[in-house]
Amino acid sequence: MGWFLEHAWLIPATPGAAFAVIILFGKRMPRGGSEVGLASMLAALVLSAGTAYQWIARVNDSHEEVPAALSRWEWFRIGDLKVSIGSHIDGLAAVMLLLVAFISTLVQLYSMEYVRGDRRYTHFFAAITLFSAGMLTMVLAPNMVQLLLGWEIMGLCSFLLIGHWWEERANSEAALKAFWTVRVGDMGLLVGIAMLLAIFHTLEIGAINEAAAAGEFDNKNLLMWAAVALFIACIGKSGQFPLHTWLPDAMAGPTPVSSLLHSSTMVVAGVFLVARLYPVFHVGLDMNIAGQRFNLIAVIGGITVLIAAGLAFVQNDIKKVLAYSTVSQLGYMMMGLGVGAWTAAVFHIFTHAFFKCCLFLCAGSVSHTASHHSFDMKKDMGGLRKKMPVTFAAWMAATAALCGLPFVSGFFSKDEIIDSAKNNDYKVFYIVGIVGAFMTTAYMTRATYLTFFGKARGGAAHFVHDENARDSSWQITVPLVILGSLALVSGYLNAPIFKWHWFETWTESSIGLPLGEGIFAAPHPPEFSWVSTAPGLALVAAGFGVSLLLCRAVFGEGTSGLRGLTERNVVLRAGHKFLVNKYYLDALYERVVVRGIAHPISRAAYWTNQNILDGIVNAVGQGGRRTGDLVYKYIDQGLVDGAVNGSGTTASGAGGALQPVQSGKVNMYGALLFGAAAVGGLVLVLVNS
Amino acid sequence: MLINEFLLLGAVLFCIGVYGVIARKNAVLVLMSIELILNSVNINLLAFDRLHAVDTAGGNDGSVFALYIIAVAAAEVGVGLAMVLLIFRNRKTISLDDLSEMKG
Amino acid sequence: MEPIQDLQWLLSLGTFLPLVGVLLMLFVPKKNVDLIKTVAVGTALATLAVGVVTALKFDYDQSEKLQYFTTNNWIKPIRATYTIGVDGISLPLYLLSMVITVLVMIYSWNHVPSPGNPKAFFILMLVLQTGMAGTFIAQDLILFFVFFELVLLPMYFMIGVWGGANRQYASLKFFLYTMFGSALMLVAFIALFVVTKNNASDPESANFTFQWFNENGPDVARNTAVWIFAGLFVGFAVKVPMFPFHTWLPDAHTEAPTQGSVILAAILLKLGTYGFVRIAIPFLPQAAVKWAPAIAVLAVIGIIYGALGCLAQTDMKRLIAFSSVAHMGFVMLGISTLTDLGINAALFGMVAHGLITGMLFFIAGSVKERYHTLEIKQLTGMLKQMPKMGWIFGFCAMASLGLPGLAGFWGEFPALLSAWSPSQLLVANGHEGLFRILTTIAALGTVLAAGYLLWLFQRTAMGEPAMAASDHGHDDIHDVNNFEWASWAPLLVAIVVLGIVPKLLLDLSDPGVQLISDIFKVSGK
Amino acid sequence: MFAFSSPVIDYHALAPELVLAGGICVVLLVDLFLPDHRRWITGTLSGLFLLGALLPVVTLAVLGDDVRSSLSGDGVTGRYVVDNFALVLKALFLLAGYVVVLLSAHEIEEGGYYQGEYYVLLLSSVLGMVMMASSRDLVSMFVALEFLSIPAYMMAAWKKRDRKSNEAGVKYYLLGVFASAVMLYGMSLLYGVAGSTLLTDVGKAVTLEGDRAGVQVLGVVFVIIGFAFKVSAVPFHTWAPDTYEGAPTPVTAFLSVASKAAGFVGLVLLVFLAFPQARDVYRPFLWVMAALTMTIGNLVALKQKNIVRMLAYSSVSQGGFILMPLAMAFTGDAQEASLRAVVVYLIIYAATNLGAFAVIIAVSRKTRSGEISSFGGLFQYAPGLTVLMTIFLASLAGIPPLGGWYAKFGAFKAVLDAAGGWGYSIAIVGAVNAVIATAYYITVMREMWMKPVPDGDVSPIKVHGSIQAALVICGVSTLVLGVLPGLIAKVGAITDLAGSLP
Repeated sequence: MGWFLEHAWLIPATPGAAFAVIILFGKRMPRGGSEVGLASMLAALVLSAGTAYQWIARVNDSHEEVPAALSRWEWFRIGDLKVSIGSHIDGLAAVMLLLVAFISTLVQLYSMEYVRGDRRYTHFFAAITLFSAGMLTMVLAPNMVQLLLGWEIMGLCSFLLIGHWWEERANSEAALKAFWTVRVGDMGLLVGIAMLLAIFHTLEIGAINEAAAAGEFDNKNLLMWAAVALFIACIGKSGQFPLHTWLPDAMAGPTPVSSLLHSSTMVVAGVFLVARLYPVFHVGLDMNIAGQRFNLIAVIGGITVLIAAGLAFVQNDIKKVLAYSTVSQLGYMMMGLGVGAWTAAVFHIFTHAFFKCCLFLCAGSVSHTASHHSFDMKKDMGGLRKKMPVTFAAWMAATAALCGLPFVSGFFSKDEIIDSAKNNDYKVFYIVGIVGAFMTTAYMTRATYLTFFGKARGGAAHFVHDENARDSSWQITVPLVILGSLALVSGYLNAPIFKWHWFETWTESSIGLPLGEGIFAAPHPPEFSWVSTAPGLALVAAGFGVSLLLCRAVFGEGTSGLRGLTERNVVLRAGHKFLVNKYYLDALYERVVVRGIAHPISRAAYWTNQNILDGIVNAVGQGGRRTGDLVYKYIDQGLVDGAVNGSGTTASGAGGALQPVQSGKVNMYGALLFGAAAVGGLVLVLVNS
Repeated sequence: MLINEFLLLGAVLFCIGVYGVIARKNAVLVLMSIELILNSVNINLLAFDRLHAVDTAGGNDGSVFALYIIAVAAAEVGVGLAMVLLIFRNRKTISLDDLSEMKG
Repeated sequence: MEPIQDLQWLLSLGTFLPLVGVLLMLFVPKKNVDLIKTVAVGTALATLAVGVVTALKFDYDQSEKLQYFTTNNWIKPIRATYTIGVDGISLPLYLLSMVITVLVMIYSWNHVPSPGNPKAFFILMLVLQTGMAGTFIAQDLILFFVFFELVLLPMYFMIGVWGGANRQYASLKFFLYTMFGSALMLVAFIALFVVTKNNASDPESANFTFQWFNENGPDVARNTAVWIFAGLFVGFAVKVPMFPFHTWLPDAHTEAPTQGSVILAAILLKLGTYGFVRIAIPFLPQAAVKWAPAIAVLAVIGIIYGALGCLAQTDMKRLIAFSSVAHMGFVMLGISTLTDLGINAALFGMVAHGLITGMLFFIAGSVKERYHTLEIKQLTGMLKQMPKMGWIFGFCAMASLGLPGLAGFWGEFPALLSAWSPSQLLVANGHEGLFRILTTIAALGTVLAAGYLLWLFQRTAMGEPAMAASDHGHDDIHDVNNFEWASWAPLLVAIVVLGIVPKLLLDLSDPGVQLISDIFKVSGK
Repeated sequence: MFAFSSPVIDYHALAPELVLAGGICVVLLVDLFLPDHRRWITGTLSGLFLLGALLPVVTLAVLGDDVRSSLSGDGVTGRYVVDNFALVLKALFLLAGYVVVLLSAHEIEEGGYYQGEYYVLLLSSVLGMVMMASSRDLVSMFVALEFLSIPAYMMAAWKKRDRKSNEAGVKYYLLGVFASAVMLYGMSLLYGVAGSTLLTDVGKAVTLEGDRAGVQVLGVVFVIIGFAFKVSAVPFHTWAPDTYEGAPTPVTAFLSVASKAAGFVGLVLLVFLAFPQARDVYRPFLWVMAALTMTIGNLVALKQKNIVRMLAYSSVSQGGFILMPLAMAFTGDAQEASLRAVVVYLIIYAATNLGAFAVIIAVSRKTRSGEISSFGGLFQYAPGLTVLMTIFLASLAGIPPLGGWYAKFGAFKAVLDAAGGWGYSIAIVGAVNAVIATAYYITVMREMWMKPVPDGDVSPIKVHGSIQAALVICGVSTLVLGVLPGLIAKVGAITDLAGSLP
């Protein structure tokens, strides 16, 4: 086992250390610590390249199942539960490492230009470096605890980065929203891990997968719940329906953050988790087993594909369009995993990272250079294709990939998923898939049209008419070019059409399930055939055509009856409104859930605390006191003195009641004295004789 | 011997004394009632003394006790009267009801 | 299991050294403030030094054994002995108490709250130190009780004299609540002693040492045990504090001076949980099994309830105070599972909560000192006016909500793990389902924690400074000063280090915890 | 009829009493020849005599445990003995008396009252107590009781021009005499049953069986009442608050500590020697009394504005805690523990309570007021006194590591040793009361530490030497006994009490 495989832990460690350095000394550095961040990411990139290389070599050398390359140290142990920390390298991990390191490097390079002169330049790089570190930590986690560690670190960084400009309340709100939504999902992760521990008595991912695949567990039912719980976490993290609402708001952060967040890190974490623990989900949820009615993962994925795509239509903010497109692409990945297309789904993670990152960076480039930092397509963009050739080219390449035009990367990954859905006879999801493809093409066409075609508006107008205005500087364009070209070619790693299955061979051992045969088996990926892809492609073409026509009609020159249709036609307006309000899910969460908890419920609880609980103690004490007093105390001052006042007042009450006895009159005292004596004597005499 | 009669007498005296202590407002009368009780005690003691002198070999503790009581009672009364005088000097009354400055 | 008996004087020295300092200070004139402070801090440092020696000489390979063990007759007629010793369970808390005292004193150097009188203030802190340290080393019930109560008066005066506006009410409440608990606790102690004595084969050998109860407690008839446990429960639960005995805590915390809050949060609350781990659970195992579900339920109620309470607060300090209820809920949940995982988590949680909440109270104190208010509404934009303070605050908030990689996480997460699969005895009694439901609810608590802490952070630290704060002069709103750095840095470092290397604590406590959890492994007893 | 045979007198055993008796005469005589401004010498003298009387106690203790009958001879032996129990309590009484003398010095001097007589009375009252410790016979107990009471009546009324003081004296006197009359009636009945006044004989006779059971019960009850009055147990406590408030503060201290202790000594002797078989009578009786005493004492104390009066009620409730183990004396195997508990409690309580009064005297010399509010802000101008007062109050409240905790602990241990319903129930009552009690002790602390100075006058208090001495004695013993209760925990072993059932 090679040096890189053994020392894979260095990959997250380097940026981790870099983070510390930036935080502590960043401010004093010439370039505010950004150089450290970039350097560390480069280092990580090199390391992970090495790792990937050695892994591939490892696979090619051996002919049977390839065991994952583990190097672990004991983190801590409690009784017979040992928790390790270290690295667990297999195909999946290697791919992700490479991907994350690569994208992060480019994004950092891009950022050095993009956020130059920002009020918190250093903070930004510190956070984004830690962010990558978190993702890397999670990707090569050998056990659930380390995975959770990385998972949460990302959550923290997303909070910091989305709320980077926290002076505006909106941003900090968005940051909170992101953190909370994800946190809600994390509940599932925590409980899920607890369940896994209860089932398998270990937290090592490898062991869990084996046991699950081999059916070595006693409580199938609990495993099902574990899978559900974990999946909830994935829903939160990967912005699946119904917890997708935080993703668009996450656009509040700087564009590089969005691109990083939405391409390779953070949001794919959920998908990654499912892929990572595939046996658990597969077995727990009985996926691809004959007679299975309800496939939770596929259903959620499918829904997400459609609703997100739908939302993408009505956005004017280019980043929001991309955000929703991300959501719907994540839906594809989930759906792919759900219908058993493990390889395709993971491959889609891989390709999607490139073109989505590219798209975001393009958007950033546009707003940075052309539209005065505005992202509003309708107000400040249009007709930029001439002035920004590089950006435009990159954008087009990425869009093509996203839409899955033949022979670009999206085609090989997304259509694989759709095929598998059909192949593993999930008719519904097949339909969903192709419809999704149609919608994708449609909204991307719209976005492209609004941004690069038509006549320049607002900010863009100035730019276009400015003679010596040029495309963005190299720190921005270089990443664009690289990513754009990768968007085109990366697909050939796994091109069934040419019988190229490198990616598959490298990663399939990570599925953790035997392929094809046996009850807990993952289905084989289907053979490629033009017939099965034809309908999809047809719909893509249709989407392009329709959308183009609509755009020309609605946004283009010349008046057309369609313009402003959504204002006039009731049905359309209703639908439009519904979409603009994101199916009212946000309303539900914010108005009902959050406000609910934050205000009435907690208030009620607090009131209870102050009045009932303290009050009970108090009421016990109040004893003989007049109820009027009680009411007064209850309603008037919340802070009722509990035990203290309570006993105090009883006491005073009782004491007061007793004082008359102390009348000061000798005879009375005498009477009392003798009376007591007589009574006592009498009773005792009667008792004792 | 007729022990019970003696005891009865003692009891009656005791009760009268107690009644006096409780009912009388006049300090001196209260003192006197207390003397009554003491005497009832003495009667008891002497009666028992005789009784035991007859049936047990116990010494004559009773009569000794009685003597002590008489002596001590004298001392008590001395102090008592002194105090009555004291309050009379300060308040020109010996009614106990007026002795209730301190209460509660 | 034979305790290790070398360096017997070490613990006594570490415990009573502060009192020596007190004696010295009595002879320092009130006016000579600097000398007073020097002597006090010097004493605290010396004590800490002793503590460090204790830690260094500690035999980590036998951390389940009592070390530096000493036993002498103390009150012969009632068979109470002066028996002390530390093992892996108590050592961290023992040291923590020393560290916290030192830091608090450094902080107090220029933060003596009104009405001043540093002499009395420092003396009280030293006395507290003795009480706290003593409680953790006592290996005899009566000795434990005495130390346990010793902290009462100083804290009462600390709150009552140096506290906030509503201090008298708060201090009185704190005092009487605790008295109530400890009165019942004392009765329970004696009852336990009497019962074990009467059961024992040779009553003459009965005594109040923990060892005796560890050996003879388990034989107490279940029903009797359950009743005695009730007494212990009330005593400790008030101190923890567990819902519904928590109502003293918010007031006490809110009104106490910063130093008081820190000590209260960091150490005093731990006395209760420590009592559960050290006394209630191992002495009366079968009662513990009966009580565990109830404790767990109350703990989880506490978690949710405390969180909700936090969301309703408008005062920063009071919010932090309420969060303690929630965090101690996790600790108690861990204990109630009667598993090694849970109890370890609880012990870790105690230390972590001590560090983190202690820090939070420090910050609250410094904020109050600068802005003269803790009203959340008026505190916006801290990050702008004092970025360092703001980020430290953010860091602590993150630690407090249980972010992995920071100390708080290791208190909560394993507690949840263990709660899902509680001890075999509990499962045998058919409580598994209950505990699993509770786990889920507790997990919800983590979400709420994120809710109130980050919301607090957003409202106080982010955004533009409110007029109220900014116009009353930036001059006195300075960022973290040196005394604060000196007293905070160790805590911050500890939070990170423990978060990254939980081994440090767990290896220490685990062997001891195994001994406890083993009691509940053998089923059928 | 009987030939008189003079008893053999053991002078060593009688030494303490003799010294005191001598002291009384000396002080009385000296007083005659002293000019007014030298009168204080009488105080010093009586102090010396008290300490002098302590010497033979010590020698007796050192000499060994053998029980010696001070007077022996036909029909006299065993009626007045010296055993460890007696010695411990004699020592306690003498020391308490000494502290009271220290406290009295100025109070009495200033009043311009007759110092000589005052000390004579004090000495004789102490003598009565010392005798009580040795009495093992109804007669001697009665005599001792009157001997300690009668001077106390007069001391209570000492400020002869002060109406309150008179009132205090008269109330105390009338009720006291009434109570002892009732007691005597009971004694006569007991004698009738037993045919002897020797406690142990009574113990053998009082079995609550046979046709005279009713008489026995009545006797037991009435006798107990006599002493219950002395220890101001509810409902026989009514005199206490008024008397304590009215009497000169040092006298109050004396009454609330020494004469109360004497009363308990009487009760102990009765319960352990005279009524061992009458459990069914005294247990419920004392149980109820204990519960009432604790509870009512506490509750009323909460209401008090005057600190002396508050301490009066507090001492009432403290009495309840001492009754608690006594009620359980012959239940379960609490015999040993309960005797211990009582004795230890008396000792610690004496130290603490005297200390508290010492502080009050010291403070009121400046504030001239007995109101609790007059202690406001004491901490600002008299930190020393404040800390001491805090110590004493905390000790009364039973907070470790101050003496009081061990006293309470002993009481609880005794009743729990007794086990069974009686024991557990009273234990719970006690526990609750312990908390209530804290409430009013703490209010005083709060005044001292947290309240502003009422009249803003923060000039320091000059504490006179003798009072300082008293404070030191009490403070030190409170602390030491709290940290090392082992020092006194040995005393009061059941074997110390000669003639008690094994």
